[in-house]
Amino acid sequence: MSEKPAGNAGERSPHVLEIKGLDVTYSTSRGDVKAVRGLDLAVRRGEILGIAGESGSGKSTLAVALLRLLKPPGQVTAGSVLFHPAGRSPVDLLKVDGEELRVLRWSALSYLPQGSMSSLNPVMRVEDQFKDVILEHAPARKASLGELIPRLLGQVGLEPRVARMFPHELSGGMKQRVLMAIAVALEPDLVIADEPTTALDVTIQRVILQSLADLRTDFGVTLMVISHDMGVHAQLVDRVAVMYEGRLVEVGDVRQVFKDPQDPYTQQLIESIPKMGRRAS
Amino acid sequence: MKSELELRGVEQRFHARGVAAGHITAVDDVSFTLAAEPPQVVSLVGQSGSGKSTIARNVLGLQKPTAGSVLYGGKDIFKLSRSEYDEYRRDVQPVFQDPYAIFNPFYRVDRVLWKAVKKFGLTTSRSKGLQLIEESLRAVRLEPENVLGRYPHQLSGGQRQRIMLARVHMLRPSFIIADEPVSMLDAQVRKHFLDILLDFQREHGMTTLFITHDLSTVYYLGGEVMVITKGKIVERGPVSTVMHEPSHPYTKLLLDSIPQPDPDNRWTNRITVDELEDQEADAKAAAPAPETPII
Amino acid sequence: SGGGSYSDKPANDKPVATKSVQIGKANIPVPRDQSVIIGQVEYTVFDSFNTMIPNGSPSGAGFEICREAMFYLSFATGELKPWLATAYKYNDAKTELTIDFDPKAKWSDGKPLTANDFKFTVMLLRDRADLFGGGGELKEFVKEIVVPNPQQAVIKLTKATPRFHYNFIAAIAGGFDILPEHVWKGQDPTKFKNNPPVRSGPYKLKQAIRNQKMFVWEKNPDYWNKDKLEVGPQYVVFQSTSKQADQAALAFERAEFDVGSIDEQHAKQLRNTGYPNLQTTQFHDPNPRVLWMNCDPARGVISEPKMRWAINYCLDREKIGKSIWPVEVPPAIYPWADYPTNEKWKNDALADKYKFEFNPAKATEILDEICPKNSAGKRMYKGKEVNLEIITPSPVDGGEYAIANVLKTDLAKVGVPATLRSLSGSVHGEKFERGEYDIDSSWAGFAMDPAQMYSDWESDKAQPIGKNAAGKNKMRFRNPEFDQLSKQLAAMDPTAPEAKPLLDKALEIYFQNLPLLSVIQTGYPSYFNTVFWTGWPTDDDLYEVPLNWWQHFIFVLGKIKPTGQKGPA
Amino acid sequence: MTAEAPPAEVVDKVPEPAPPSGVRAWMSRHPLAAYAVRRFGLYLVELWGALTIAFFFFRLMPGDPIQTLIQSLQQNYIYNQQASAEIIARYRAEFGLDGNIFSQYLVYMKKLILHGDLGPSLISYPTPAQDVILRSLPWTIGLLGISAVLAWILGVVFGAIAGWRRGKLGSRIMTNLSIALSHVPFFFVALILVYVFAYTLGWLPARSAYDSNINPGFSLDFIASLLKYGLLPGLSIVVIGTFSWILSTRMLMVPVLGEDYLVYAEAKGLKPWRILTRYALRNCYLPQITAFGISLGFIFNGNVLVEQLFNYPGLGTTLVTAIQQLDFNTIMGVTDIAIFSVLTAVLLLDLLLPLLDPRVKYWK
Amino acid sequence: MRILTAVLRTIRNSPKLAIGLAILLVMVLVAIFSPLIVKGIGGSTDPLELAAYERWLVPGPDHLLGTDQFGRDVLAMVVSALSVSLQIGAIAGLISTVVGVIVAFVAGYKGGWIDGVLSTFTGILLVIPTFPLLIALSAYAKNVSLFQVGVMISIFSWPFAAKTIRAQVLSLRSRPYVDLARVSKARDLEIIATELLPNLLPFIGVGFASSALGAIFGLVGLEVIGLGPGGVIDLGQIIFNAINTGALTLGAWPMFVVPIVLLTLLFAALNMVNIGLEEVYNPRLRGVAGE
Ligand SMILES: Nc1ncnc2c1ncn2[C@@H]1O[C@H](COP(=O)(O)OP(=O)(O)OP(=O)(O)O)[C@@H](O)[C@H]1O
Ligand SMILES: Nc1ncnc2c1ncn2[C@@H]1O[C@H](COP(=O)(O)OP(=O)(O)OP(=O)(O)O)[C@@H](O)[C@H]1O
Ligand SMILES: [Mg+2]
Ligand SMILES: [Mg+2]
Repeated sequence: MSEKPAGNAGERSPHVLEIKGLDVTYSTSRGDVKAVRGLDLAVRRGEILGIAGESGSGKSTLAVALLRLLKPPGQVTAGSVLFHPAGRSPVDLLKVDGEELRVLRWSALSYLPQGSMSSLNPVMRVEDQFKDVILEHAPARKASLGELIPRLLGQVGLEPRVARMFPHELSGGMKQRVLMAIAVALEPDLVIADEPTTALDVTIQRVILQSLADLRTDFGVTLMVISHDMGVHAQLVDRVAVMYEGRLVEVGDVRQVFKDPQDPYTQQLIESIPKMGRRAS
Repeated sequence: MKSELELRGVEQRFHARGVAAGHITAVDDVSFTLAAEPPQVVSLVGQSGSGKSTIARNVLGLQKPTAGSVLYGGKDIFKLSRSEYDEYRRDVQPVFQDPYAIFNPFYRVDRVLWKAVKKFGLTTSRSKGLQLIEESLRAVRLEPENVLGRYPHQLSGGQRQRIMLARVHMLRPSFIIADEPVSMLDAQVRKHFLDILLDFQREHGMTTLFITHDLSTVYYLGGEVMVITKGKIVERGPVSTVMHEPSHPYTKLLLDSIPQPDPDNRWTNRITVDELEDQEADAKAAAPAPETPII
Repeated sequence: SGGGSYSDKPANDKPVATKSVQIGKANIPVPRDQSVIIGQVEYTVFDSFNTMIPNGSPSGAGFEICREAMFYLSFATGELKPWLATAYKYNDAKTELTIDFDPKAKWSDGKPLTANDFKFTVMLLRDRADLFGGGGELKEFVKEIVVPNPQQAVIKLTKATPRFHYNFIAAIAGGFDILPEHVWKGQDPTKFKNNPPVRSGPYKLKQAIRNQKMFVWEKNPDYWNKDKLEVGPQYVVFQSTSKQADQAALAFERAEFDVGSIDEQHAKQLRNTGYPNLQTTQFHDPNPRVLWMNCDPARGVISEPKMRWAINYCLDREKIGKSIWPVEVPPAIYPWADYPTNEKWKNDALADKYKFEFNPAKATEILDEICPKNSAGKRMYKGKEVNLEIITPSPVDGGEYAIANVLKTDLAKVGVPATLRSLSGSVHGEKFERGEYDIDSSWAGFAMDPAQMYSDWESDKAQPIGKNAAGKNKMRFRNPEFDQLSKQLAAMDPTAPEAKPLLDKALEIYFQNLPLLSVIQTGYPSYFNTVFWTGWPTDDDLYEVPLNWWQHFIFVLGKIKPTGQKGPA
Repeated sequence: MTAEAPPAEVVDKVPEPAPPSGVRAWMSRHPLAAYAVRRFGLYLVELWGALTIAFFFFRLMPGDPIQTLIQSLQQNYIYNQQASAEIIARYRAEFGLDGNIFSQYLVYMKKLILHGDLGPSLISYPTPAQDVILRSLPWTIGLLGISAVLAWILGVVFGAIAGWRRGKLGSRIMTNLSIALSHVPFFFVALILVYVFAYTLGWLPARSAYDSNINPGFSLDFIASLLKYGLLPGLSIVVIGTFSWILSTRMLMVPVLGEDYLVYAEAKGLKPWRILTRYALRNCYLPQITAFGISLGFIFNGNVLVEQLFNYPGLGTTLVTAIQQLDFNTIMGVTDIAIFSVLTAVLLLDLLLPLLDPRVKYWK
Repeated sequence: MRILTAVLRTIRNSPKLAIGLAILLVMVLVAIFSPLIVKGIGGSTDPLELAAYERWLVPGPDHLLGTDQFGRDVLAMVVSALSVSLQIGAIAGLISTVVGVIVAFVAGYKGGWIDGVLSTFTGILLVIPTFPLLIALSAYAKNVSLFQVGVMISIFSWPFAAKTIRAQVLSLRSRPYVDLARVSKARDLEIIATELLPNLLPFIGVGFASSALGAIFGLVGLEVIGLGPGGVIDLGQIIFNAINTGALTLGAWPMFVVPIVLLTLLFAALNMVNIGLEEVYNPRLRGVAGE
């Protein structure tokens, strides 16, 4: 694995996240399912890392495990996840708990869920959903909220009036963009996005992908994008990690993975991508 | 003698208070024919809310259109005799969009397959049935022992969708109405699935109405394509023609939005979809309210 | 068996130490030591004292100590006390009744009470059948009333009767209520509330508090008859007791009530645990509990006198009196209460001849004769299966229900199945009046003498099943000989010696036919608390009827003395 | 696809639909007003239906209230005469019991709607039933209303906590306690409370509504006395009521906990209390508001017994007395009032709900 | 057999359900065998007969719970009363659930004006306070049979079941698996029975339990003011007797405590079954099951 620093100078570690030997198991009545097995992965500061892999390969499980949102019967059975937030001492994400974890969340580690109907609180206005997270973690910004929220919305191509709306008044794409804006509101070190575009139309998917790329440019966040769509990876990410049956089979630069896959499974994956004869327009 | 499925001037309106007209037209004067001979794949593409699923429901006889008719073998499917109806049901089968809701959470996933076996009399013996099921599961690259006996929530979306494919594989109808069957699948399974569909066409002579918003899939399948927006079919023709020389601006936009699986061929220009957003938001506003019934 | 009953004395048989009474704070607006507090039923009306419309003057709210009767007949002593009136007299033809009034009598507002008030009241009721208490006998008998002077009224009767004065004697609760003419004249008697009431009694209404369910009566300082009656308590408070027996009993124990508000079981417990201030006085209800037997042939086997005797043999009066009725009471043989005044109607020789006993064997014998069992073991009468329908107006597990329940169980043992239904109000009333029952477990009607009762049982008053009996002969008893006797007795003074043989004859016919079965004398003990007041009537010195909802209670209030106990701060 | 279809074809644009007119147009322009009108119409239909059903229910029952009345009076030894035909006819007319049932119905409804007149009461003749009811209503509202509201608030808050902290010891105790106690009859608790606080400890009075030494009025003494006398009955309702609200709130809460937005809120690192109140509770308390509206009707049910036990001069006691004497006008009146208040409460809630919950679309 | 294992598995998955069912089972067994138990208690005498024994005996070896004001054995009373209460609950629960479910399915599945009429009617019945009506009914017909009381109570309790279930039917009928069943040639009734009904089981269970509880409680309420049906002893009547006779201050606690404890247990058991069912059948809850 390449260890070339990609983040800003002055950070202690070139990596935002170092996952070592992560095992996640779901215990079911029919025995345990190992959804993630012995996974080692380092996320570089400032990069967009794609996680690819077929359905059921454990991508979502990895995401929720990293976010510490894993619910029973899922359980992390082994491994460590070293997280290096900027300006703070590194922590093992799997060990922190309670208040410590809560403080870490969003200001350092945020989450971009699938843009489904249900991630926004249906009874709160969009602006309130911004406010509560900002005030929670950065109360000092209270005064500037009035301009901060429109600015964040503008960043993802939404009008300020969206702030006054309720989630059910928004389309899927708009919701997804609101989620994106919320995700970067506190300029976290790392944003984990689980299938950020899966539920959306192609046209909107493209817009969202553009905005995601913008986020990195504008906020310098590190992004971990989970998707089963190789097209998304090809268009968006710097590096791809390919998962298969809970294992990481290949990590590499996006070009290298697409042009010269090393692992036989990756090769198969690339081959099976439906190709269009040509690009329209 | 195999029959034809024909839509003639189908229009589907839904009541919707809160929009000026009092209703929305989800499907607007749609006509097309699906022929069983020769077997073909016809794709229907369009963005979310354009009326694709509604057409599928019309064709499947789940929803009676407000105007126009769906004809099977020249007869209105809502006026079939008992035996004609049986034949129609046997011949026209769906693969639905949402692999989560397609399973009754109360039952194991096996039931869907067994039900098909029993309802359509595929075989009477239990062991034969099981054999059939396992065969079909393998055909969609599922290990029978991994899925049989499980409850839907214990399977991933992809696994569930593939079970639905296995069902169709088992039934081998003349027409498959596939409503976004691959949107939840990863590329590999998707390709495999599409291959199966093409196989079905070739080997079992099945005609597929393939509904999707994904043009690359359409391209892969080939055959004919219809582009739908706002309930109207705006463009139709052989895939190669439509893809290479799109004439409707909407088709162009669609084509331009596909993420190419080639890192060297990244988008350079930006698109804006504000007008789309508006459209979509309108459609949303018109849709029935979420299930929070007033008591 | 077991460790005895909850209310028993402590087991070690030592005499129980006298408990000290913990005096509670009664919730009343007048000084405790000057008040008698009486626990009573639930009141609903607090502002109407017009007894001629529904629910005016709820019974038991104390109106009885505010108004007075013309004559008081005490069943406790047998004494007839002239009060507002001083004497009554019939002419020889019994077509004229002359009543003299006490010249001292006056209303609580100071106006004199005269024969004119009496006339006013009688005429009002005679002419207004739509008023409660109106019509009826007054309409039947009163031709006119002449008032020769303010102290005398002469009632001219339409036909001869030796019993018309019964109407003006307070014998049991209720009774004739003379209205002050100057207050009522010109009022609409169906609307007028007469609140506060103007009457002649020793107490006046001070306050009626709806939210406390309470009536506070205050001594009338200008009472007209202080010479004969000087009541002790300055205030008498009638209050609804708690629906919870626990709470009610506790209130009594804490002397928050002087009268009532406790049941026998708790009283027994108090007695046995050494409570020093409980005075229990037995007094029997004027109505024994009875079973009305339907004598109409259309009802089948129950119309057979033998069947009624068989039922009589199945009636375990001892057990009912001992274990079913809340207090221990004697069995009843005659259909009237065992008051001293009723002694003269008895005939023990007859009672012995027709001996009432619990004897299922005899019952079986009779039953096998009149309704033998068929092959399936069912008793058949005239081709129909025997099944008796018992009804009662009492609630489930109420006294009369329980009596019927005991009978039902014992009947079942001799092969007579029965259904028992507790029916309320009008449903019971309708069934009962229309004769749609076999046995009705309730109470006998009150009569001053047996002949008065018998006149209701005459054949011509027996309606066919399904037709309303209008209160007469509800058991459809038909006996020509009995009718004859009853008619003769109706015109006769029942106490006259020539009436006795007729009465005995009628009684024998009653015994032979048993149109109603007396079950038990109805014991309603009165409970008095002696913390604040003493001198209550006792079993040994039953100087007056102890029931507080009878008009006679003013005489009790005239006898009791304060103990000097002060109420809690 | 048909063979003759041209290779590519652009379908013409559809003409705009003609602008709608009339009522429908007005309704679509003022959806909220239209909803309110429709909802109010439904309210009227329901009100009429419920009142009608109640009327016929009572009238079609066997038995004759006038006979009943006379019988009950006779049992009290007040009258030693039979009721004359004149009496029966007179009261039959007065109580609206003459004529056939449909004309009775029309008369009843007319009086009810035009004059709010429920006819004379029997338990307190000749006071009209509405006066009898109105006299006891304040007590019931004061005692039962306040206790019910209190129970609701406590129940929803604790229920939310119990759901939220599923699995934690405290919440399990609370949940299991609620499961066990939520259906314990009120009067049981009432009796226990009376036994302990009134009998054994003697701290609180166990009957009546205030000290009769104090004249009712707006004085400090009186209010203190009201509170003192209302504490035990109130408490017995609050205790049990709270438990059942806890249980139902928890039931509503638990599915909400599985919602994505809660996971999202957790990922946001919000304080648990905030997630509980702003995310979880806000999404599940609305049904409880509606449920509360409906439960108001049950104040007339179970809580009747509490008033009974405490001799509280409220509607419940009035109702039971009325029932024991088969006072139809009053019973029907109480029923009518219950119907009216529940329907009105639900109507108001329905009109308010869209304001409280943006998801509730008023035009649905 | 497969059903049995499924049931067993379900029970294993939810201790609440298991405990609730166990309590219910014991109660039902006691109820079923109550005539035998009563007989066993009384020996040669019928312990429920009036004046069978002395009144108000304290609990002792002969009368484990003492006797009541009529000299009946309280234990025997409680046992047979439990059976009566369960019966009334079962009758009313069954009737109102069946009616409620049918109305809900017709309204919810058919929709349109049928739904409108049925829902409005249900809504109307829902707001009529039942207690006055029940009291009035029973005041007139005190001696109606148990079954009639059950019917009476269910007249007013089915709307609750109908309402909740209708809402569920509405949300379920548009589920894709319903569509799938339809294209698999399932008839309406079959869909209702096999696709909708099982998913509604928890709701139906809740509906049944609450109607049953409502009926039992309603009857107790009637008894507490002395208006219960005659001829039978139910738990409420024992409580009524206890209140009416002031058993608490007499010290006759069994008359009071035992029926209340039984009722509470019964309520708790039914509740636990409900919650258990909910947990087992609601996949969402399964996913986050943290207890
Ligand atoms: N709650 C659960 N209980 C049991 N097994 C589970 C659970 N959730 C996930 N799994 C299993 O864990 C494995 C990984 O699932 P995961 O959801 O992480 O896959 P994924 O890569 O996100 O798939 P997809 O692309 O379909 O979302 C799968 O085999 C799945 O069956
Ligand atoms: N039962 C219904 N009642 C009212 N409106 C409906 C109903 N079903 C669909 N619609 C509306 O009809 C329009 C077309 O819906 P449809 O589901 O056919 O779109 P689609 O093309 O399948 O979209 P997607 O790609 O999101 O599945 C939408 O605006 C939708 O809101
Ligand atoms: Mg996933
Ligand atoms: Mg669709």
